[in-house]
Amino acid sequence: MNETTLVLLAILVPLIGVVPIVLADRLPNLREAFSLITAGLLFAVVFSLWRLVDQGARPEVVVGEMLPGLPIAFSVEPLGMLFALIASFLWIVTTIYAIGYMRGHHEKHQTRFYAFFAVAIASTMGIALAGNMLTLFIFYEALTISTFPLVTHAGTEQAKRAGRLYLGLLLGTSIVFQLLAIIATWIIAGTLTFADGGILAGKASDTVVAVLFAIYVFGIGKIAIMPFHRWLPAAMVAPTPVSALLHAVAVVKAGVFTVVKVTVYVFGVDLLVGIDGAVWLQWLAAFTIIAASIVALTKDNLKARLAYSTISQLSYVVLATAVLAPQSVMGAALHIAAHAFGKITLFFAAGAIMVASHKTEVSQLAGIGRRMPWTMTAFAIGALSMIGVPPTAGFVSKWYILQGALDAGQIVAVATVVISTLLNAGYFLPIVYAAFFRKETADGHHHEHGEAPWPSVLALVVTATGTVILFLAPGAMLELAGAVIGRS
Amino acid sequence: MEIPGLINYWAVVVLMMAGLYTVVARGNLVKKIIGLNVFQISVFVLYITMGKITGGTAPILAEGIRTYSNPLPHVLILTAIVVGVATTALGLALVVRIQEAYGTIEEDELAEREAEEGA
Amino acid sequence: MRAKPVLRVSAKLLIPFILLFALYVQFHGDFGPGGGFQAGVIFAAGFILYALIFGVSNAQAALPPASRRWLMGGGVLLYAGVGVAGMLAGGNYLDYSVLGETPTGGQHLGVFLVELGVGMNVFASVATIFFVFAGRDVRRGEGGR
Amino acid sequence: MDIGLLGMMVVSALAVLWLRNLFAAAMLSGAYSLAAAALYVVLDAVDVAFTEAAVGAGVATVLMLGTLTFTPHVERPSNGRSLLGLAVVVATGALLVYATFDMPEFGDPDAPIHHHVVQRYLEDSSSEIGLPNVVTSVLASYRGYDTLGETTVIFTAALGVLALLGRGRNSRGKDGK
Amino acid sequence: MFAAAAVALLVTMAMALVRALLGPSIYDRILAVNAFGTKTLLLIAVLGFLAERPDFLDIALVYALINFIGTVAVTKYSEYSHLGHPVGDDARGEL
Amino acid sequence: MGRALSLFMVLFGFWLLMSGHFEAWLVALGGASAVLVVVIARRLEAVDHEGHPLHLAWKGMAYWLWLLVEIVKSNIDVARVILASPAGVSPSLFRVKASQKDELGRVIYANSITLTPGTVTAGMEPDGTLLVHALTEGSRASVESGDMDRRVSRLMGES
Amino acid sequence: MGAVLDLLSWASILSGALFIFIGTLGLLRLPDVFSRMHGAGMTDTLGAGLLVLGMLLQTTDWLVAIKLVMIVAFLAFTSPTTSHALARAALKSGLMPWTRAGREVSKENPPS
Amino acid sequence: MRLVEHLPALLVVVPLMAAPVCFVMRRPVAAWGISLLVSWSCLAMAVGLLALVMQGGPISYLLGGWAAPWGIEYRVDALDAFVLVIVAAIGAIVALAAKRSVEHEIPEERRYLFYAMFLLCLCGLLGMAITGDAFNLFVFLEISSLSTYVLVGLGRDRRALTAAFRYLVIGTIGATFYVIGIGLAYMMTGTLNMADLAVRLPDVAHTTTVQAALAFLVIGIGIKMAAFPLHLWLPNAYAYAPSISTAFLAGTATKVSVYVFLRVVLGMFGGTGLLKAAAVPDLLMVIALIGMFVGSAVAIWQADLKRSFAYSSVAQIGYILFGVSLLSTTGLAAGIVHLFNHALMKTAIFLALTAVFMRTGSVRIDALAGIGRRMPLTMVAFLVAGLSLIGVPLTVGFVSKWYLIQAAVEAGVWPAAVLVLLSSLLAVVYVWRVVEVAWFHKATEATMKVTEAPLTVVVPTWVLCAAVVWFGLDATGTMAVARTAASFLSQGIAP
Ligand code: NA
Ligand code: NA
Repeated sequence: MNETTLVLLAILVPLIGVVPIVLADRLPNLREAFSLITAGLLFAVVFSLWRLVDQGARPEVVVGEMLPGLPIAFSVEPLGMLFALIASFLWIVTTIYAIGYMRGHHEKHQTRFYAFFAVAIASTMGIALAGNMLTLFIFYEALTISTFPLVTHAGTEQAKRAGRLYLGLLLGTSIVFQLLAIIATWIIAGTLTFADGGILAGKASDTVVAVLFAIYVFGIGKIAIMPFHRWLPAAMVAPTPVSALLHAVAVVKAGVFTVVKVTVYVFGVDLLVGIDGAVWLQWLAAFTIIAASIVALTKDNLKARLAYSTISQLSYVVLATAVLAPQSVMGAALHIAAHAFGKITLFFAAGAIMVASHKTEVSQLAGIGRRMPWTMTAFAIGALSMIGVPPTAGFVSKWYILQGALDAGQIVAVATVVISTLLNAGYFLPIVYAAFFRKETADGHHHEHGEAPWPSVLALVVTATGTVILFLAPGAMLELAGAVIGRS
Repeated sequence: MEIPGLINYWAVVVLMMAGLYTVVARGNLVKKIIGLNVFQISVFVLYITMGKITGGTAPILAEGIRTYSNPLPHVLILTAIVVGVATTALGLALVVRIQEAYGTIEEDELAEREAEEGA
Repeated sequence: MRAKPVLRVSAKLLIPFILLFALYVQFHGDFGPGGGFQAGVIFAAGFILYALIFGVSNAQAALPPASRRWLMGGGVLLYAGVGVAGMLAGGNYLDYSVLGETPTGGQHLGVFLVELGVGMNVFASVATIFFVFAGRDVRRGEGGR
Repeated sequence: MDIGLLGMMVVSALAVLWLRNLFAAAMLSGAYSLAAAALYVVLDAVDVAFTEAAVGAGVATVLMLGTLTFTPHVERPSNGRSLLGLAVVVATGALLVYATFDMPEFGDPDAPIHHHVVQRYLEDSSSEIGLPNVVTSVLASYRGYDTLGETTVIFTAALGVLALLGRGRNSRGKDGK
Repeated sequence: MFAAAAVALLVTMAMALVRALLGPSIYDRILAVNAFGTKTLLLIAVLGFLAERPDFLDIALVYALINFIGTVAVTKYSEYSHLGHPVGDDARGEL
Repeated sequence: MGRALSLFMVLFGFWLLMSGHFEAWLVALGGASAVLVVVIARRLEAVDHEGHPLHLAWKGMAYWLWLLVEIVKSNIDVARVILASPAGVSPSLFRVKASQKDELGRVIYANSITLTPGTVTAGMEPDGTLLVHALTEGSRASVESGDMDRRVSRLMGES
Repeated sequence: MGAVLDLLSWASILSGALFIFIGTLGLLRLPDVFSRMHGAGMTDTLGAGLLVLGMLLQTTDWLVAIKLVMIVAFLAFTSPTTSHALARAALKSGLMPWTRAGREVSKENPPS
Repeated sequence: MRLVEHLPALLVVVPLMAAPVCFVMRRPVAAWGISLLVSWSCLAMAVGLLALVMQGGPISYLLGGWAAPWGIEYRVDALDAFVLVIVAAIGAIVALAAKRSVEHEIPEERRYLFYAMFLLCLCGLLGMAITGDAFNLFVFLEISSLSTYVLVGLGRDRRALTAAFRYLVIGTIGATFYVIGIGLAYMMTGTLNMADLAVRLPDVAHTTTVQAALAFLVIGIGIKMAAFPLHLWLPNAYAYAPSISTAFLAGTATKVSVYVFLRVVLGMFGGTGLLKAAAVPDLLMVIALIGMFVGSAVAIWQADLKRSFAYSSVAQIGYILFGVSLLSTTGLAAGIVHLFNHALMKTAIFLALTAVFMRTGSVRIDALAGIGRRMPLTMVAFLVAGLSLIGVPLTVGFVSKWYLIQAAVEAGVWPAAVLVLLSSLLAVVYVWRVVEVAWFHKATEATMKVTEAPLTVVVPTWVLCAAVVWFGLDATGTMAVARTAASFLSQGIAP
């Protein structure tokens, strides 16, 4: 199969997968089998593509002209490849997890869930492989809309409100800021095609570039940077597999991915360095990291705490990007992967706890480690990765970020990483401690339970293992991330 | 400009303003139609006035006549008159239906009744 | 048909003259003021007078709806059809010059026909409008429909 | 002459607008139609006058009365409002007055309107169409397409009145359609 | 001379208009407008002579023939509050 | 049929008089128009002894002449009244019997009364009683004298 | 001959205008709608008649002459009909004629 | 006779002649058949004309064979042809859907009249879009207006009557203003031919008469196109008209009026330099921006969805006018392409609402509770069109927005660009509240038994949705036409 076909397949496979999923509406087993098969196929496609990219191929596909001079096009570069690999792999895991979770929870409208999940993955692939900013934007919006039914899956008043916030903030920022920035870029640069070293260099004044960069950043609501972060905690109302999708597989990752992509391939690191165009962003990211961590400390609801943790972790990526040092940009790319595996593990665990014990609050978790040892061990691994402790992937990415910040002499960034690490430890370690070392409290409504359904446990074991593997054997990941900054 | 010419245009202005004001300010629907009529007639006068040539006669060709007034505005206004009659007929048909449906043709009473039904 | 005598007699006397005058206006629009529209209105006025004095139902009986419909639609079709004829004869739409042996002959024919179309349509339209208004029952109350 | 007629036209129009008795207003509207017809004659627009005569005498009053059959014929006094309306009207009037500043003089044979398109109608229509009445030539031939549209307008109005007021074929009565 | 006649007609038209404005009864107005119509008709005829274009007589003729339709309609309306009687089979409403 | 033919002749004549164009085409149109109008008039039931009083043609002339004189006289009378003392009139409403048996005759009588200024027929009852409004005593007297009534009856061939 | 015709014509037009004027004056000055009708009637009959006669004498075009005659003829038909309809409608509406005595005359019992 | 040569005339004359045929036949089904046939042939002719014009440049057709400016000329350039295609396409689609909806909403004995009116309206709109004569435009404007009043007044709700009446009064004022404006321009130039006027007006542009003419024309056309604040007639008219009328009018009537604005105000007065001297563009921009916000904001608060989307139309006219107000080729192209795009999506929305009304008997928002699962085809179509209204990529709405913003940024009016984008967020609100009710609210007793609308309504809706996506995916064709039209227009505008 040639590379063009593979690129197109990466987007089409999940889309085509929707058809049998919907057709098998009345046959849950078949439907879920189709979901798994599609996920597996997609991973196979993306993996094959990676093999080609690994050999130095840089496939480019132009699908057609949408607006005069503005084609819908794909081009595969290392960062996108990394993102696509993570997302497609985690889809398999998430699907396995979802099968257990959705059945265990007796959720309604499961067909709709699997169908839109597949569309969301397709959109994610589009973002990862987009060859120009227009294409990226299209899939960015498609992701927002296809995840809306997932976020509002419960159909409750709360879900509706979350949906409003979700749509309002994500569509709002992208329509008002991102689109404006893209069109301005088009006018200034005359092209939107991603290019090494950016497309804006020498085309506009420093001020315009700085302002444009800011508009981009605020236009990418999916990074949940303050003050546009509220949608993420609100979306916790969705089923756990959806949270996994939002926090780990696709949505927020698409956000930070876009930031890195814009920074590297639209502006070019050198251009931004030259004008100190990202210093303010460091401050904003730093503020978000610290503030979100502090909020996380105050949350008793486990998923809410995880959500604020995500807000904080995403800003790591933004911060790392804003440092504009090669090492830290590489760190940013690595952190996308690391956080994906770590956070998905945490969410799987939280969901498993909910399915098995119906517990949602941190304060209810004392002693649960003995009833659900697999789950809580995985949780512990995920938490360590969030904090950045070996032997987890989080250590690797934080290492590169710190190194880059130190190289660049960015004291703010360094301090932020250090302080936030302490805060991370502050809100994760007590949970792990209580789960394993404290006695169950007699709050009256606990009941006998063991682990969650096996598919869920399997999934979180896989992702927890992944987190460790990425530490132990980071070769491929480092290679791709290194290629982003031109080091291979 | 001579006074006689001005007077025609003044009349146009007066008719136009009076007609328009009736349409805007009077609440009775029949009155509005009448106002609309007067408003349209002001335009007829405007056109016909501009077609007149001093010393000219009706544009029906005949021996021994040199100057004819401009026939084109006449043609246009013939059409406009027809349009005016058509509009009036339709407007009045609506008025009749409104009277039957609401029992009134006064604008404020209609508004009250519609407000009762909710926007 | 026993309307009040004075108006009845006057109407019977006048209506034929009104109608004929309308036709005169129809066919002499080329030479003097008047034409299809005016003729149609005057012709309809004759019927309106009749309806006012002898009642709408009698007037409608004399001028049944079907004939009005045909006159209305036929008038428009005649006018538009003359245009099409011009096309078929090799000219542009509504080019009358090609309708006759000489251009002016064609023009004469064309003008005659389109004025006739206007007259037919206007007569039937005005009469219809009047009949609809005058033939409506007053007793339809509020909220009627 | 035209001034007197215009004056009467304006006066009767104002009276029509002023009168609260719609029946009386319908009657007086006959007067301004008459004055208008005479004015058109004075201004050499005989075809227009003819039309105004036929419409004003034969149709307009009758139509208005036909409506008043169904509606109250006294207008309810409205609470004197609509300053906005007054402002709009005054602005419109002012605009039209402004328009008159640079208008050609009344009756001026050198006005642009008399020197472009119309010349062909007056000079060549007798050879091109062959009818004495130039209005008819323009109406039915040079601008015959307008007149087709005009016919369609009347047709549309009649259909509209039928659609809105006509009795159904199946409802009682012989007609209405 | 025609001009004088025209002016005289104009003056009498104005007088008739005054009566139409004053009323007081609806019938005064009908009468006045009808009289106004007759004068207009004559004025138009005179104008034809004034302009030496006899075409205008056709317009006067229209008025002579159909001006009274309006009056008939008005009287009918004032008597029956309806223009169409008899609509059905009843014999009411004839003039 | 005879009446229809006669009406046709009258209308055709009317056309020719008004038209002033004697090209075959227009004359033919005139003929066709007159036929059409006759057909319609018959549908309207207007072609009867009232609508087309052919039988009165000759006697009518004389009557018209007489009426013309009456009109002139009464005009002068009324003019005098208006100029002298408009407030000095003494209007009255009174009944008078029309002696004609045919309604057409009564209509002619009624209209004749109205045509002469100073008197207006304001009503006609089925038995032929006319309700007349007179401006002055004199105009009332002229009606009550019955002169006009007799002449109309003679015109109608009823006396 | 021409001069005589001219003179006659002018006289006719003048007197026609005069009658029209007087009739209209009556329309303005007479006390009620019934009496005003008589004034209006003057315009329609002798006023119009004389005026048209004057014009008739001025024209050499027989077409014009015929149309003038027709105008008068049609006026003579429509005018009494109009007046009659008007008077009847006014009476029916309950409007009572003004009388010298100042008393209201009932329609049911008019002085005879 | 070569048919192709006569396309301009036939396009208008065919519906004109079909209307009396419908009327004479008096058979509702036959009338519908004729309407369908005629509207589709009009579409074919319009597309043919567009193809001809794009290949060979502007076409001139002399009616009656009389040379312009003495006779009436049909002049078709890219802009005309584009608008003709829009009108004909919407007419064709709506005719397809009309049968069932008309059966549902119009009493049987009036149906044939409804179709005759529809054809007349189509004829009037096409005539307006094709004519090159300023006065002839008025005639066809009136044909379309009168038939529109009837199409509105036939609504079941008695408020349709008052809405139609109000529309009639305001519309007539607008048309009369137009006639005054044309009259004043004619007075100073002696011609009524638009091209001739464009040539002659610059010489007399300094006169107060011509300046007043411009003002009258702008106001008159502004009324007809429901530009804020002259839009007051529109919401009720759209809300209470029969559903199918609304679908047709929303896609065509105001569009053609905008076309008239372009043709008359820009086309005729562009060369006079008066536009900029009189600050017409600035004024227009302010009005457009306010209209966008007010229209969208009011739309949010409407319980009646037809009314809500009627206000949305006011806002959308604002978008179009915003593009126009920039007077640049990009701006004009954006406005012109949005004419097309908005016609597609708004008609789709109103057709979906037509389907809803057929099944629930109401288009109040609470009547749609839980309907998403009961009428999935209809409501998904609604959603697609709604997303386009928001301006989501892969829909035509995105294309419009893209070029509007591009034009604004090119012109350096950044704040305006931001305002345009912000106002489209309001669309998110008024579209999404419907989505929420349809999919999140529990079905009421009334909506419990509701089933999907008949295919004859659903399919046309989906055809439009397909177009919304198709021309959203590949806008090169529509943009090429819009640019051709825009550059032609902007060439004539004096600096
Ligand atoms: Na004519
Ligand atoms: Na008398």
